[in-house]
Amino acid sequence: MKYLGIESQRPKIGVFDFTGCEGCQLQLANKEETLAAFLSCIDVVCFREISSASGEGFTIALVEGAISREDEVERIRWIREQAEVLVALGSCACFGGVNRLKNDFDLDEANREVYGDQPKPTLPVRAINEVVPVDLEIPGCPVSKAEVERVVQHLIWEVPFRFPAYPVCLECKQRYTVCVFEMGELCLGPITRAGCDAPCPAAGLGCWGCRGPAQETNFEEFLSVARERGFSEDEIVDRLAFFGGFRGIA
Amino acid sequence: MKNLFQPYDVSLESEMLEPLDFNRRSRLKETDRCFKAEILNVIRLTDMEKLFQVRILDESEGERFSFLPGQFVMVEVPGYGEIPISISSSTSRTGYVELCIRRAGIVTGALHRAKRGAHIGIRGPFGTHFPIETMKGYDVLLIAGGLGLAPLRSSIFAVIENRADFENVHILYGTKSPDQLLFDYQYEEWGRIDDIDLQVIVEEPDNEWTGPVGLITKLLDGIEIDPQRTFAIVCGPPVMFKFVCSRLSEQGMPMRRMFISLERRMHCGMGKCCRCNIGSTFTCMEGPVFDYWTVMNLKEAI
Amino acid sequence: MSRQVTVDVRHLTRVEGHGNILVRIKDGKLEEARWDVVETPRFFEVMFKGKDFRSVPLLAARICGICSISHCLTSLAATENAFQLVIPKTAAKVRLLAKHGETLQSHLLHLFFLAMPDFLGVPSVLPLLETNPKAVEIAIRLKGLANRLCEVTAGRTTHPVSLRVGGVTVMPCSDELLDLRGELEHSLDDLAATVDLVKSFELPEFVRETEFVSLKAEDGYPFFGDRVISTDGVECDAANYLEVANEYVDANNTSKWTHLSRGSYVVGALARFNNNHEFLHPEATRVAREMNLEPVCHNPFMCNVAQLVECIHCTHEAMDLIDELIATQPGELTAPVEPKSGQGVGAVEAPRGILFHDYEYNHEGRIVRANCVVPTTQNNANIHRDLSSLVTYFVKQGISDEALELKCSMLVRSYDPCISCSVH
Amino acid sequence: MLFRCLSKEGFRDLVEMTLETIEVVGPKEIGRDKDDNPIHHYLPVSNPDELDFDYATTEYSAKTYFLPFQENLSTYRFDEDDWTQDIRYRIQPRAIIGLHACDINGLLKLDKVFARDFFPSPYYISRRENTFIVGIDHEPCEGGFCRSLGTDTVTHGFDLFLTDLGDRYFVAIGSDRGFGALQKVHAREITDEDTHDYLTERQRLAGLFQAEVPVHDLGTLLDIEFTSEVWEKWGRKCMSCGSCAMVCPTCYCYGVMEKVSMDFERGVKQRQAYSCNLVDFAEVAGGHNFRPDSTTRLKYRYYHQHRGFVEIYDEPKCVGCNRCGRTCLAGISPVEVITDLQMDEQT
Ligand SMILES: Cc1cc2nc3c(=O)[nH]c(=O)nc-3n(C[C@H](O)[C@H](O)[C@H](O)COP(=O)(O)OP(=O)(O)OC[C@H]3O[C@@H](n4cnc5c(N)ncnc54)[C@H](O)[C@@H]3O)c2cc1C
Ligand code: SF4
Ligand code: SF4
Ligand code: SF4
Repeated sequence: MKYLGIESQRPKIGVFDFTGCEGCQLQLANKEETLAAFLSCIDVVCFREISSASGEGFTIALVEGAISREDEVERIRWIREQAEVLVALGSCACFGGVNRLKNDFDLDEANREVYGDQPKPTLPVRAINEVVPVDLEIPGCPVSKAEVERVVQHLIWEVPFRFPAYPVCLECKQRYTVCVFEMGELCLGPITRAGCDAPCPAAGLGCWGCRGPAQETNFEEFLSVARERGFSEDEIVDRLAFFGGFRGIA
Repeated sequence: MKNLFQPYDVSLESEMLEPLDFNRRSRLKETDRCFKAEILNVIRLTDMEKLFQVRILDESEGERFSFLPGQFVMVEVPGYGEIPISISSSTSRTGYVELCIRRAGIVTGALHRAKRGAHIGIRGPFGTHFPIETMKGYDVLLIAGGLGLAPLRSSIFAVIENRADFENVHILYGTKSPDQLLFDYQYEEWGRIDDIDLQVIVEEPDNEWTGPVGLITKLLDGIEIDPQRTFAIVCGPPVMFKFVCSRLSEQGMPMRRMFISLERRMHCGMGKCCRCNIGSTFTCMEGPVFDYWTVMNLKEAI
Repeated sequence: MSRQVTVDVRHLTRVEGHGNILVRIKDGKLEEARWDVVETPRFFEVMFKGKDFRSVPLLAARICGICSISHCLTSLAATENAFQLVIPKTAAKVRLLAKHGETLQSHLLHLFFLAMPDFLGVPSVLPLLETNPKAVEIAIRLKGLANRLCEVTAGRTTHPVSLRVGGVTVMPCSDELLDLRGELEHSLDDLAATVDLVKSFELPEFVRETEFVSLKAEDGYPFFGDRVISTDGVECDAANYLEVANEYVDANNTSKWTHLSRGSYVVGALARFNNNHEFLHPEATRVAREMNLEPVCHNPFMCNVAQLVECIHCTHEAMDLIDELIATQPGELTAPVEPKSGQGVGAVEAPRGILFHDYEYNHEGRIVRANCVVPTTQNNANIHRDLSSLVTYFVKQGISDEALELKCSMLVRSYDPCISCSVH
Repeated sequence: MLFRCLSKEGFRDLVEMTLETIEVVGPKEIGRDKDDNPIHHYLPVSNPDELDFDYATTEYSAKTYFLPFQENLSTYRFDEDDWTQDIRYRIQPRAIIGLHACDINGLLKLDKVFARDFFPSPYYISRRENTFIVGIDHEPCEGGFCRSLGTDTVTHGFDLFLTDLGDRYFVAIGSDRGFGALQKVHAREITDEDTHDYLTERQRLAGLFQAEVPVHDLGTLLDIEFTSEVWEKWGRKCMSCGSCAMVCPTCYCYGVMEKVSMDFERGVKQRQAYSCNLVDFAEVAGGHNFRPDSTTRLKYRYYHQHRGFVEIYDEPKCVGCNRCGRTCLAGISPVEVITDLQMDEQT
């Protein structure tokens, strides 16, 4: 493609997975209406889940999942060395995701409970950026393919992309969702970064904060809003810890 | 019922309930349509700034396009975005306009990558201008700091090209370091014009720099000002114009004779998006050129 | 014959998760044929502890990104059983519709993206964009429709948002349902084309007798259920799932292994077909016959065909469900929820086979103990055992080394393993 | 202004006839909150029975039918290094039936910005001209302070305006379109009795107002109270979520974004509703933010409503519907903020 007199390149992309559900990778094959165009803009050299081609020389690495075993530490270091741009894909990669809940338990005991007398190697869960430097984080559980597309476009053509600075509430309003607080549900929307188009409140679920905090959060006020409406401390704390995005804030 | 609810087509502008005057009517279609323009030349000024010479492709539109010093256009790179940029060229120059653009983000980045011949869009001109006509017959101080030379340059041309209309003319320009000086190839020309005092100062000189060193206010020390007979245009970052203007007003210059150009975020240029509000004043409509008194009264301006 | 072969596949591609194949033949004798799951363990059963019943289905969904709807539904069933809840009829229908959406999405992903490249001799679906654009278009259309079905019924394709303890929160609007109905009807042509495509695949003629386990059909082809049956004659309540699965830990595997009447058993599309074929939609039965899929089929590669047959079944059943949903007044969508202490087991036929969740709650509605038995966990031992027979069978036929590696990989892929899920 | 009297059946006919030709939008109950209060939205209806005129207020104003949250300003087609711009602002006609006076007043304020100001917006005008508006009188809603702002009544900006007289509607006609529509359903001339009943009803409604906020002089007050503690108090609570601006009938701030299709064959320039309470509202390249904290941002929202707008258009940019107060989770309502400011001035 040529624009403004500049010829653009197809970047070589590698997709890798660590501890997680592989749901974010799956999103890459979703959004069928633009899938063909998406694939024609990039050169997928390495994507174990859908391809046996084991090309090397990727410049952009999309990495899904958290780090929770020694071999994963080595593998992510290797990827970091190869990649010019390392993109953390999804809440597990960005914050540790639900996997982080494991860190609340004693790992030996956990191992005993699941594997009895044949424990398996495991480490406390870490986000990618706790192991190697990350260039870009696309949060979400799962990531929104539309957002991934825009990030990829940004990487190829430097077209505008910014994560919304504002919280989920704005997107709720823009899709005419009745605030779930009105329905007696707890919601992390007022402090969570928008960009997902607020599917959870729209389904009456309330936001669980999978995208982590908005650019600026008024955490104090959020707490008092939640308390005023009768949500217990436990419930609020559980909710904040669910995806691991509010570490250091909550 | 059917004939009651015929779709009403604004672009046909026939049966408007309240007839619009001609001006507005013609604007109706123009406001969001940009003039397609070609980048004729790209001139590298510094590492961060480039000068773009841009020509509106449609000839008759190009001929009708006119502006006043200090006004800006919305420059659009389709697919990338639209940004406000002051016009840097002379108002008497027809055929093309010059835009001096610093690489600051997405759209400016795309412009900096763009090659000669690329097509971009421009809308405008928008905003208020420096009152060059009123300044005729007076002494003129043209002061710029850093990128402030971009919005000031058009006024410099207006003064130079009509030198006889003005009394004493001082052009003062300062930047951080010599490699940030814009339009350095033009100082020679401007300085040679009879009876124009051009002085350039930098804060951090390099080995080759032989000129004065310091803040721009230092240049003011060497200049005799008759406060009652002088107009000043000051362009630059807020700290700079604040210092310069308060210095000048201490010397007795009326605040309404000092003009500055403000910069805010803008998304429309037409007084709609509210992004450029200073307090509740629209920079794009009531500015970007303000006199110093107005600025002092704008809460939140400095 | 003194043939030396080593097949060593680290991190098998085009499957979900990380697994290795290792085959060693020394002096023409099979020394070892292993299927090892090396996925990082995640300890979901531990993470469930202390979680409030409202967050449990959300956590459960995160066990697997491909079958998140099944995990969510199983989790809901377990909780609802523990709380002794009966969900409203409409909610059950919406859930089943979501389930069909997922089955379609998952099976189609497997057939087109994971399995098809092997049969067309390419490393992935990507080159097919140029060489077989028709097939890719069909794949994209069908999968897109399946995803939309999930979105409309569960709020989202991956990690559903509108399924909740007691029922569902959103009734899909009838306009959307009608649209989907039309598109499903339309998609039958694409499915017919897919049948032709799959018919052209050369499925290896390999057979190894084993036991097939699935839920038992009560009033239709089973997706939810309370009873488990097997081709070896086992029949029991799903609540006694521990006696079915008999999980044990293998030293080389982070996934557990299972056995029932024999050393290993199989769950999934083929098992469902073998046990419940008479409940299939007539159109699906016709296609099964056309494709030579006969119960009880012991060729693991025929799982691909069974999946396609199920796609046809689900498409027809989804259309009927939509008709029912549109014809009846929605009424209540959720039953009032009252947390209770107690235990509950949920069993659902996930795309890859029976999925059990078993929770014990305290009176606050927080989990005290959780256990999940996942389809791929149940298949792993069988895959492992299949490998030995497969290698022996093909080596006897004098297969080349590369072809053997491919056959081994294809065998594993035909089970459509969901590995991270099996190492939850 | 012309008036007519329309029977309830006549009104039904009117709605039904309208439905035959164009989309009809009106107040509709979409559910109940946790305390079992009905929640209303302006939504398309398919028959007159779905219109629920017995509503206090809607969660969202009707603004979004004129300034949608997202709107394409222009589209681009890219072709071999060149592009073409395409602008469309034709829309299908629509009727909105059952707007309260405050919402129509809100539209009149938007008219000033988007239809009558120096750069009129063809997108807005197109929507406005293509919308048939039927207003209706109602009892004041709880917390609304429209009377203080003089927006509880409206004299133009609609096609028809109804006042319910029990068995019939007293109809004010605001346009030839409205007149034509009434002719089709045989509305009759008004009688003295109609007028009498109408005036009595108006008087009754006017007597029902409770919330009262002194807003005259607010402009000066705001200037004086520029550094007031009150801003700190409420600003600290603001969660910078922008909900208030989304539901407000008069807030219109926006951002413009461009997006390109995945194959870079098409682009679109989009207007997206924004709010001056959002953190990056006034952030410029290089990261400088002219309004870095929520206190400043909240303050300037009030400045725009009650001072800036007054300077330009001689009236405040607020109709007193209190939608912003109701939607704000932090409980920031204009009544309280303004009262606080007034108290602050007195002490
Ligand atoms: C009246 C006026 C005249 C200007 N004249 C010049 C000039 O002559 N030369 C020059 O180099 N720069 C000028 N600027 C600044 C220039 O507009 C910004 O540098 C430019 O908008 C940055 O855009 P970007 O897309 O590269 O940056 P990004 O940070 O990617 O900006 C994204 C968006 O934010 C908005 N934005 C960001 N920064 C600004 C800003 N400072 N002002 C307004 N909107 C902004 C724009 O809408 C832009 O599209 C002027 C600004 C104003 C208001
Ligand atoms: S539902 Fe949540 S995200 Fe939406 S408006 Fe309410 S608090 Fe904000
Ligand atoms: S609403 Fe919240 S939990 Fe749901 S997708 Fe958005 S950020 Fe994640
Ligand atoms: S009360 Fe609030 S929502 Fe209503 S018009 Fe005024 S500022 Fe807007």
